Amino acid sequence: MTPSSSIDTAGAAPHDEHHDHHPSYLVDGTTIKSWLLTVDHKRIGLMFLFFILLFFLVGGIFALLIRVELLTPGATIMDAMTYNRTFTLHGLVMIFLFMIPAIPAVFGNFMLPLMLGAKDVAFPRLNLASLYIYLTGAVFMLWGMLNGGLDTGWTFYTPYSTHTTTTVAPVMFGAFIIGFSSIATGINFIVTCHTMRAPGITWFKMPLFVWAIYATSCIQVLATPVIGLLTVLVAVENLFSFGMFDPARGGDPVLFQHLFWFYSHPAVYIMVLPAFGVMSEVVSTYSRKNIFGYRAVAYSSLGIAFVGFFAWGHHMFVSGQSTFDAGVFGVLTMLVGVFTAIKVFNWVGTVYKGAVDFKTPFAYFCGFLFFTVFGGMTGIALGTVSLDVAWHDTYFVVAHFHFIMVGATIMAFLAALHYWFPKMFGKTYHEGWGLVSAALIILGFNATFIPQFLLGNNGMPRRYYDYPERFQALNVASTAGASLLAFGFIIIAMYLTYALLYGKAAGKNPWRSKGYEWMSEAPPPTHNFVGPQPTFPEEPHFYVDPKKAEVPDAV
Amino acid sequence: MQSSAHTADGAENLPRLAGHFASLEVQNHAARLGMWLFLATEILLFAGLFVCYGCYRFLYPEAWAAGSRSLDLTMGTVNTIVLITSSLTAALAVHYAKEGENKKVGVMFALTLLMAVGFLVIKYFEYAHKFHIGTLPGRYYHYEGIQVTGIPLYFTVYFCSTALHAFHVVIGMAVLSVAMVRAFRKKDFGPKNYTMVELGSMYWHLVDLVWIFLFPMLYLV
Amino acid sequence: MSEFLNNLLFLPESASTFAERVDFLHHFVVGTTMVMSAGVGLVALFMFFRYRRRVPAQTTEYVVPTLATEFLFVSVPLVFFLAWFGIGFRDFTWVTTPPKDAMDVYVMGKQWMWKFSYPEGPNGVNVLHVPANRPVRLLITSRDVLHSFYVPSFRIKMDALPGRYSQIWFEATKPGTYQVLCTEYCGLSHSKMLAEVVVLPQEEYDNWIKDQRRGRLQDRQDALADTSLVPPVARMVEQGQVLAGTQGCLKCHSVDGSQHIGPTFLGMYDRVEKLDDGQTIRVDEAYITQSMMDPGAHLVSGYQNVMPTYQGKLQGPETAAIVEYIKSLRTPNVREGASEGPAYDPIQ
Amino acid sequence: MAIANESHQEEKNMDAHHGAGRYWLIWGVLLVLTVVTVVTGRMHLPSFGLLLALVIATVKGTLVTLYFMHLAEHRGANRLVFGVSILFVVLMLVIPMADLGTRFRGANPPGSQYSDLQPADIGTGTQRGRFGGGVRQTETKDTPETPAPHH
Repeated sequence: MTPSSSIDTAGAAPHDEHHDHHPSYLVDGTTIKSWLLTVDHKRIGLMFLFFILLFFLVGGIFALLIRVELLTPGATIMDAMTYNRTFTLHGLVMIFLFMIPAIPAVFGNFMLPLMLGAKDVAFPRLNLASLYIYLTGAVFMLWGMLNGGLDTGWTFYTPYSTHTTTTVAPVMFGAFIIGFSSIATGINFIVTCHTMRAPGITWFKMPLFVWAIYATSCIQVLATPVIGLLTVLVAVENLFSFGMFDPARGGDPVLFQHLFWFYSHPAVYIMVLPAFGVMSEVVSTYSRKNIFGYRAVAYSSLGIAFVGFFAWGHHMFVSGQSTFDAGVFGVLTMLVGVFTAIKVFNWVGTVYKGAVDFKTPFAYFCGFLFFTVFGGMTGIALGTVSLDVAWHDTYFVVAHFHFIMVGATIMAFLAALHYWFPKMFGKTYHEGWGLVSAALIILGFNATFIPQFLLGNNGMPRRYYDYPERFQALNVASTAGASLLAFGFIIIAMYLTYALLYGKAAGKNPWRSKGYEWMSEAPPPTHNFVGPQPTFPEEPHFYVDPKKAEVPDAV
Repeated sequence: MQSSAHTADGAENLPRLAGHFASLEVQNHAARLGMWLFLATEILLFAGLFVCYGCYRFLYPEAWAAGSRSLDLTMGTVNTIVLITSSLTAALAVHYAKEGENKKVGVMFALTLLMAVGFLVIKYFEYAHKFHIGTLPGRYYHYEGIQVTGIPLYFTVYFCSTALHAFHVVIGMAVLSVAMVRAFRKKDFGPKNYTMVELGSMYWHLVDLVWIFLFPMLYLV
Repeated sequence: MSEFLNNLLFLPESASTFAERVDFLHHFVVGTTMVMSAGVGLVALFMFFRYRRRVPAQTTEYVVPTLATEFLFVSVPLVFFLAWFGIGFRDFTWVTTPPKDAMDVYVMGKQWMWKFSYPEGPNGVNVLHVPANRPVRLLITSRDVLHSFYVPSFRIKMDALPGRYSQIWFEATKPGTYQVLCTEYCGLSHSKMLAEVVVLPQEEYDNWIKDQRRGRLQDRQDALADTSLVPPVARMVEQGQVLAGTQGCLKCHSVDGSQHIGPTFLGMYDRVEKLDDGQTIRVDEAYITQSMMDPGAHLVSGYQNVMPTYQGKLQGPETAAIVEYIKSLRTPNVREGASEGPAYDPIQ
Repeated sequence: MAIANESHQEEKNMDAHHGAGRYWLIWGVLLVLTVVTVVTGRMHLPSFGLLLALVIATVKGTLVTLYFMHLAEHRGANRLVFGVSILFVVLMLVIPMADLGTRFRGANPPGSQYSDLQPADIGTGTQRGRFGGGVRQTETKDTPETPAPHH
C-alpha cells in the first residue's frame, strides 16, 4: 500500500493481510474453459475487450477504405456498389459492435462491481450470456456482410432498405440479437447499482462513472427494444412486403424514422455517457481533487438520459416532419446541450486548486474536452432548426458526430484503457509512447474531421461516392489526417501489447488514486475482495489532508 | 453477512444463495427488480407496434373501423376471458407457493398452461379464417369485401401484434412449465422460496396485460 | 465582413433570401462557439499549468461550487442556446411557410434524376429555370425511394417522400446557375443525382417559358415527364404494342422470353442488368427511353451495339407508349414494383 | 446490518400476505369490465368509444399490475421502472401522432384522413397488391388532385 493512501486503510483493511493467498483473477484458472465459461465480471470484461478491439479494427479498415476511395472524385479503388456497402458496414460495425458495448461492456463490467464494493454483478450468468449473445449477433452480421453486404447506410431508411436486393435480413437479425446483449448488460448494471452497493456507498457516494453507467443502462433498457422491433419489421418487410413502412401500401416512411431515432438518438448517449463517466474519474485522479459539483454531474447524466430520449426529431427537420414537432424537438435538443455544458464546466472546475499530473490519460482528457466542446457546440448549431436545413446530411453532420460521439468516446476508451491498464493487468506501459500516440491521435482526429466540417459547409452531402471537383482538396486533407490517426493506433497497439507481455509490475495503485476501484488488489482476486464486504467511509476521490478533513456538503 | 432472520429457520426450504449477494433478501430484491426491468423492455417492445397502430389508425380511421368489424368478436372475447382466467390461476399459484402448498402450485400452473393452449387454438382458428378469406397483411391482402385505403395496413398491424403476442404466450408457457415441473417434482416452494413462481407468474401477467390492451384496440374500436 | 467569413468557413455563394438569414445565424453561432471554447480552453490550459502537481501524493482542498456558480453554469449556456433556437425556429417557420404569391414548381426525384414541372408546363429533367427575386415554392415528391433536394447556394433542403409532397420555398437573389444535390441516400448512383437551378432575370425567364410553351415537344428531354398529352395508361399499352410492331422493335426483341438479337421485353422492366462495363443498372423508364434514343450509351453485357437510334423517329408520347408496353410485359417472378409509390402525375 | 440499499425495506413490504379471495375478486372485476367493454364497443359509440375502451383497458391493466403482479406491494425502484416505461410509451405515441396531425397535409399518405391527395390508381396490371389488391369497388379519379395551396 502506498504511503499516500494510508488514510483509506480503514476502508480496505479487512482483506489487506490476506492478499498473498489469493491469486489474481488472471491466473485463477488457466484453462480455456475457465475463461470461456467464467462468470467473473472481470474475465467477461476482458473477453469483451478482445472482441471489441477486433471489431474496432474491422470498422477502422472500412473507414480507411472509405477515405482512400474519396481521395479522388469518381472511382479510386472501388466501384459505387462496393463503396455503398463499405460505408454501411463501417457504420454498422462501429456503432453496434464497437461503440455501444465499448465502454459499458468492457470497463463497466470490470469496474462497476469494484467501484460498488461488490463481489460481482447481480446476475453473473446473464453477464456471460450477454457476451455470447453479442457474439452470435456479430456472427449473423458478419455473415450477412460477407454474403452480399448491405448498402442502405446504417440508418436503413425505408423504403430503400425494404427494396434493396442486398442482404438486409441477416444483418437486421444480427442487430436484433445484439440488442438483447445490450439489454442484458443494462438490466444487470441497474440491478447491481440498486442492490449490490457496499455499506457506506449511498447513492450520492457512488463514483461518477457508476452514475454514468447507470444512466446509460436506463437508456439501453428503455430504447433498445424499440430498435429490436424495428429491425425485425424491416427484415420482415424486406422478405415479405407487409407494407408497414412502404409508402406504396399506405405506410409512412417518416413514422419509420420516428421509431428509428427513438432508439438511435438515445443510442448516441449510450455511447457518450460512459465516456463522460470515465472522464470524471480520470480528471479527479490526475488532478487529485474531488469532482467540482458532484451532484450536478450526477444529475446531468440522468438529465441527458431523460431529455435525450425526447430530442430524436432533430434528425428529421427536413424529412417532412411538421414544423410544430420541429419546434418541440429543437427546444429539447438545447436542453441536452445545457446538461453537457454543466459537465464541461464542472470538469474544468475540478482542476481548479488541484494538482495536475499530465499523464497519458490526462492527455486524452484534454483531447476529450476539445472534442466534447466542439462536437457539442456544433451539435447545438445543428439543433438550431434553420441551420440544420442547410447542414442536414452533409459532411458537417458527419464531422459533428465523429467529434462528439466518436471522438469523445475514443478519447475516453483510450483514457480508460491506459488509466485502468495497471488495474486490469497489473502491468505498466511506456509513458513516453503513451503521450506521443495520444498527441498523434488527437491531431490525426482533428486533421481528419475539421476538413469535413468545412466540406459540409461547402455543401458536400454525405454518402457520396463521387463528388464535384471543388471538394477534392478538403477530401485529400481529411484522408491525410485519417492516415495519421491510423498511425497513432498502430503505436498504441504495439506498446500496449509489449506492456502486456513484458511490462513492469505496476503495484496496487500506481496513480495513487482514491477511486473506489483502486481499493482492491491490482489485478483483483476472483471475488474482488477477500472476506466480508468492505465498507467505504469516505466519498470517492477524497484527497483532502486528513488533518483538516472537515467537509462541507457537496452540492 | 447472512441476516439472522434467515439463519433461524434453517429447516425451511431456502433457495440457494449465490456467493456474491450479501443476503437472501438482497438476492430476491435483485431478481425482482431485474424482472421488472425486463418487463419494461417488453412493454417498450410492444410500444413500437402500438405507435404504428396509433399513427395509422389516426391516418385511416375508416380502414380501422372496417378492419375491426371484420374480426370475430366472439372469439376475441372468449380469448380475453381465457387469458384473464389464466392470469388468475397464475396469481393463485404464487399465493399457494407462499403457503408452501406445492401440489396446488403445480395444479394452478397446469390450469394456466391448459388455458394458454386454448388461447392459441382459438387464435389458430382466427388466423385460419383470415388466410381463407384473404384479409392478410400488405401485398397478400386480397379480400374483396373491404376495399378502403389503408386496410392492408390494419391487417399488417393486426398480424404483427398478435403474432408477437402469441410468441410471448409460447415463451411464457415454457417458463411456467419449468416452474410447474419443479412444483410437482422438487416440491420446494415455500414462504421463503417463491421467487421463481412469482417471476414466472409476473411474466404471464404481462402477456395478459398486453392482451388487455390489444383486445379493445383491435376488436372493438 | 460576411463575405470574408463565408470564405473562411468555406460557405458557398449565398444566393437566396433564406441564405442570408442562415448565414447571419451561422456566423453568430460559430463566432460565439469559437469565443466560448477558446475561453474554456485557455482557462483549462492556465489551470493545468498553475495547478500542476508538486508533490506525488499532494493533498488538495475540498472545493465545491456555490449555488451561484452552478446557476451560472446552467443559465449562461441556456440563454444563448434558447436565443439561437428562437432565431433558428423563426427562420425555419419562414422557409416552410411559402408566401401567397409564390410560383409553384413540382419537383420529382427518382433514381437518379430530378424532374421539374410547372403547372402550365413545360417539364424538364435536371434543369430548373426560375426567375430571380420571386418566391418559388417547390412541391417535392419522389417516385421510388427517399431523396432530398439540396441547393447549397440557397441553403435549402427538403426530403422527397415517395407518393407525397413536401414543400419548401426560396427566393433567388442573383441570376446564375446553382448546383442541386441529392442528400438522402438513394442507392447506387446517389452521388450522381445532380441537377441545376438556372436563375434568370424576370424578362429572360418570361421569354424562356414562352419558348418552352410554344410546343417544341419533340425537343423535350424526357417525354415521360409530360403526361398532358399522354392517354391513360391502358390505352398507352395498346398503342405501344402497335408501335413496337410498326417501328420494327419486334424484329430484334421477343416478347415471350426467347433470346434474339436484343434482350427480350418480357420481364425487362425493373430487372437489374449487368452492363458491359461491369456496372449494374435497374431497367426503368429512364433507361428504356435512353436506350431508344442513344442505344450505345449503356449496353447490357452480351449484346452487340447494333440497334439504331430512334431519336427523331419517335414522338414523345410514342416513346412513352412503348415504355408502358414494355412495363406491361412482366413475368410473375419479377418483383412487384412497389417501390414506385403511388403514381405521380404532374398536376395539371 | 448496514447494507446501503433498499433490499431490506423491500423484503418488509413483501411480507404482507393476503387470502386468496382477493385474487378471485379482482378476477371478477376484470370479467365484468371485459363484458362492459365488449357491450359498449358493439354500440360503436361515435366519439368517445375509443376513449372509453382505453379507459377500461387502463383500469383493467392497473388492476392486473397492482394486484396480480403485486406492484401494490413492490415499492421504490420497481414502481419507478414501471412508471417510467409507461410514460415513455405515451410520449412515444403522442409525439409522432402530433407530427401526423400538424405536418403539411401533402406529406401525409394519400387517401388518409390528413391528406388532400387521393390514393392513386396506376395502370393496369399493377393494381393487385397495391392498395389492397383486387378490384377497387369505387371508381376514383385517375389523377390525384392538386394539394390545396397551403399558405
